[in-house]
Amino acid sequence: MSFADFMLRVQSVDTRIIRVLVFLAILIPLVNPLPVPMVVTDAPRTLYDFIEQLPPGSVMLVDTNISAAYRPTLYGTAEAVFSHAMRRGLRVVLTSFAPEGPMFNEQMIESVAVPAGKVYGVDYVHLGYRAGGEGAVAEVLRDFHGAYDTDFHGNRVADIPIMQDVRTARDVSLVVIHSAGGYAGGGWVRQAVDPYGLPLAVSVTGVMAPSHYPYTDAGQIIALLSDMKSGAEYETLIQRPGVSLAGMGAQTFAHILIILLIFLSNVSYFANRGRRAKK
Amino acid sequence: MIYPDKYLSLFTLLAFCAIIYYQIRSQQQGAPLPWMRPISGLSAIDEAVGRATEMGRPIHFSPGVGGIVDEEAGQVLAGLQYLGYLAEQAGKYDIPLIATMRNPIVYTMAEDIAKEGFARAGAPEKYTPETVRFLSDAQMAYAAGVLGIFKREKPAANVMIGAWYAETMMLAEAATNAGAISIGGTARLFQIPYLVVTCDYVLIGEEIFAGGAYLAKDRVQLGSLRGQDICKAICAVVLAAGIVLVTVGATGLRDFIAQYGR
Amino acid sequence: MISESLGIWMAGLLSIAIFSYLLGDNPVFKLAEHMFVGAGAGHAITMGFGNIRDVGWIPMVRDGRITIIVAMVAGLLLYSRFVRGYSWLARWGVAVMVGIGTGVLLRGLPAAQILAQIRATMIPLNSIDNLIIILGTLGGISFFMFTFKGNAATHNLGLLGRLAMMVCFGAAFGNAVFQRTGQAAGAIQNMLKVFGIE
Amino acid sequence: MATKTMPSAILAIVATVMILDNFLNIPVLGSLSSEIRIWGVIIAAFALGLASINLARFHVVRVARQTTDWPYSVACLIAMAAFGLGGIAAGPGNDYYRFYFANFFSPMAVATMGMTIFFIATAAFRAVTIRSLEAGVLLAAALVVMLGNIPLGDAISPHIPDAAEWIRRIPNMAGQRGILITSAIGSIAFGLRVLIGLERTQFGAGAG
Repeated sequence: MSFADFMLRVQSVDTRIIRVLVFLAILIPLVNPLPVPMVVTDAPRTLYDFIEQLPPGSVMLVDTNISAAYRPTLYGTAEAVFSHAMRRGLRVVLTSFAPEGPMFNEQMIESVAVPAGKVYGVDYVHLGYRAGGEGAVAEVLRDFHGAYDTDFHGNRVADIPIMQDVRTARDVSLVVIHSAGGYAGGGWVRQAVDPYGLPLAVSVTGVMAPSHYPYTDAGQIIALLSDMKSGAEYETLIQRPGVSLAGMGAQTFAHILIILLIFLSNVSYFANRGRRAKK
Repeated sequence: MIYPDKYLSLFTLLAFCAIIYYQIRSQQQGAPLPWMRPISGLSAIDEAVGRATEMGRPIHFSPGVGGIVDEEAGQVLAGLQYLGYLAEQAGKYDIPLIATMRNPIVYTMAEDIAKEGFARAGAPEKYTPETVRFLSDAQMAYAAGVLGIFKREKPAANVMIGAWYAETMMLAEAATNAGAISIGGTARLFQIPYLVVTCDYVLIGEEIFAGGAYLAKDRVQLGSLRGQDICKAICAVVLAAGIVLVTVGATGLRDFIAQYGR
Repeated sequence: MISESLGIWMAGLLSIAIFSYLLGDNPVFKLAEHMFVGAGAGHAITMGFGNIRDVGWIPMVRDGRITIIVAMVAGLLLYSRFVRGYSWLARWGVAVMVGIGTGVLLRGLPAAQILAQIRATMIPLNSIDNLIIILGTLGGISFFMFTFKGNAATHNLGLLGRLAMMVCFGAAFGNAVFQRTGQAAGAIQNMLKVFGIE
Repeated sequence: MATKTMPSAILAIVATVMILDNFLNIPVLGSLSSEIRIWGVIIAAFALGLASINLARFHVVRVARQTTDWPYSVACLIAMAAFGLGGIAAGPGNDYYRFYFANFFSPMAVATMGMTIFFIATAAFRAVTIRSLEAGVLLAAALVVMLGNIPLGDAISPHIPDAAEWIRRIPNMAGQRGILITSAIGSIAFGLRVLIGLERTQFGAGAG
């Protein structure tokens, strides 16, 4: 059997075998996370340094606008940044302007704040979901106590210790948003940066990132994180491997496999080119 | 009364419409037919019909998952004109046609268009309630439904021209895996690459709108196409002028567009 | 009855059922697919009903917004297709919808897709990067000329435009691999939860 | 007469109001166009019902005729009834409804979406070859961007992520703009033909 014939055989392999290979390439790194060496780029570094220089007790406001389909893309970043803020002794106010968001806030509390022994209402609070998109953002920033009667668990906001110091946007030192769609960074620039001059960091999907370039170029967003890659870099910075690094392992394997498939397909194509021309 | 920052947009709209309308009129009044660059994706539609006839297997058609009340409406409507053509061919050559729909309003339109197409071929009885199928309003449920149809009804050809979203790659490749030839087309930028990689033939961007002129060869469409080309030439000339001006440091034209073209 | 573990099991098993398509059509996928399509349609009915009630019926009856009657009638007329001889009435509602779409595209595209893109390309010819953007854009326009024969220069320009498009498609394909792997990882994580792996 | 003229007239009036509202600062146009959008929401909701009838009829017929795979049609109808009737009775905010939406419906959507990468892989194996200069350019751009997205690219050469970023910002832009400008013109021409009644696909050519 000639090489060309062999390649033809390879290329006519059952597509199911390729699918199984892809499945394994993604599955194995998720089950057995491997250390993926990440090179930390500017955006995660900037946010990291910003949080590092904030005095303990400063208030960080978080908007978690993640939906189930974008969990692998954005959740890792959210958890890493929250974990860093907790470690630095910042006080964190969790909000959401998307109905599915609170679920992820609760998950962050469960896996970061609770094990770290942080106290609910003192070190952090979860205010829950407000409908109304960008308009609701504006309202909350103007008057937290007016926009939220109770927190996510039904406690009166007026009775929560941390909220005694958080009344308007002026009491916030940093805003971090995680957005899988909707008004995203633009909305927060209009509502938090333009009127109040708050520092804003944005984490979005890879598809949404380019539409935020104008804001980063203009300095309105201090750090633009995109996709699980930024999350993996942040996890590297805080030395706390999480879902993003596991995801990047899957990414690496899947990419190598697909590049290999493209390579094989081209070898086969060129090995058989003469033959095809004869036909 | 006119928003000042929209002067230029309104002018552009009116000027382009006037040019296109004028060209349509002059074609209707018998102006010489313009030369036309061939579009390979379009001749492929007849190839698809031929293949389905030979194999006695169905053709699958979809105008994509986009809606009818936003800027993509044009792409969906343009896609539906291929459904009309396919229904006519299906009636003529007795091929089963399966058209799947995601948007309910598009579905009601597609039913009319398909019925009409079969009627034009003189075979209205070949249209059945199973020809145009509404699958689901939910994008991924729609996609899963189409995957099932590919496996079970094994179409000989898959024509997917319209407003496509994230399911593009999956459907085009699944059709190929199921043994169909695929003809794709969309003007949704981020979906074109998937079609280019997987489909046998592709209509890129404006080609989906031009297709009607090629298929029907009617003078309205030809005139329109001529008018569109003139509009494109104007854009190119204005763009070139702007580049020259900006290069020599005169930003007036660019600022003018920025100020009045919102 | 609503328990977290029930949710995890349901989500995981259904994800596996959908993925089973990758090994070929099979009864498990068929069942999941049919339930998925049915659930999607059912959810749409729920949402549609809510819209008719909240956007139509309540404002009309409670707030006395009589103009809404127009839409309610046009919506009901869609069902005239089931009445022999009156099916043409269904087109009135469709006409409103197509009218909205046509209006939106005609009013939006000149500014958003033509003027904005032209303005963004009006950049000085002072770097290789800018030259690439300019030639690629003009080339793209030239490629989409259907009825002008042009000359060698425009032909070559069109070819350049096509090459630029291919780079654009290649980049999008490359990014898609990243994005889609992430989504697959999400689905696989749903499956892993069944086995207690997070 | 009324079968064709009325829809065309309605279409033209609605479209004209939408267009004028965008350009003219006349309050009555603004309220009219937002009213029309509300009509759109309501009509679309009625259309959903119509489309669901089509789906239900399709599967009821299969069950009645006991065609191959008819039991699956039963499953489809049950799911449809559960989500449709349950949702209407309890409302989409109901805890049970949300539970089943989040754990029954959403995971299948995530899984279906998640299958795409497998089709990308088979397409890569089957069709991404250097058949021509154009295909080669596409492949090269794809490879650089793919490598730039993973740490491996950086390990091979720190220039690869930079090159990927350059491709995204420069030639990618160049390729997009031509498509955006020309397809907008094609779309406008199509819209114009629909508006003035020269394009009849929307109601079925020559129907009525």
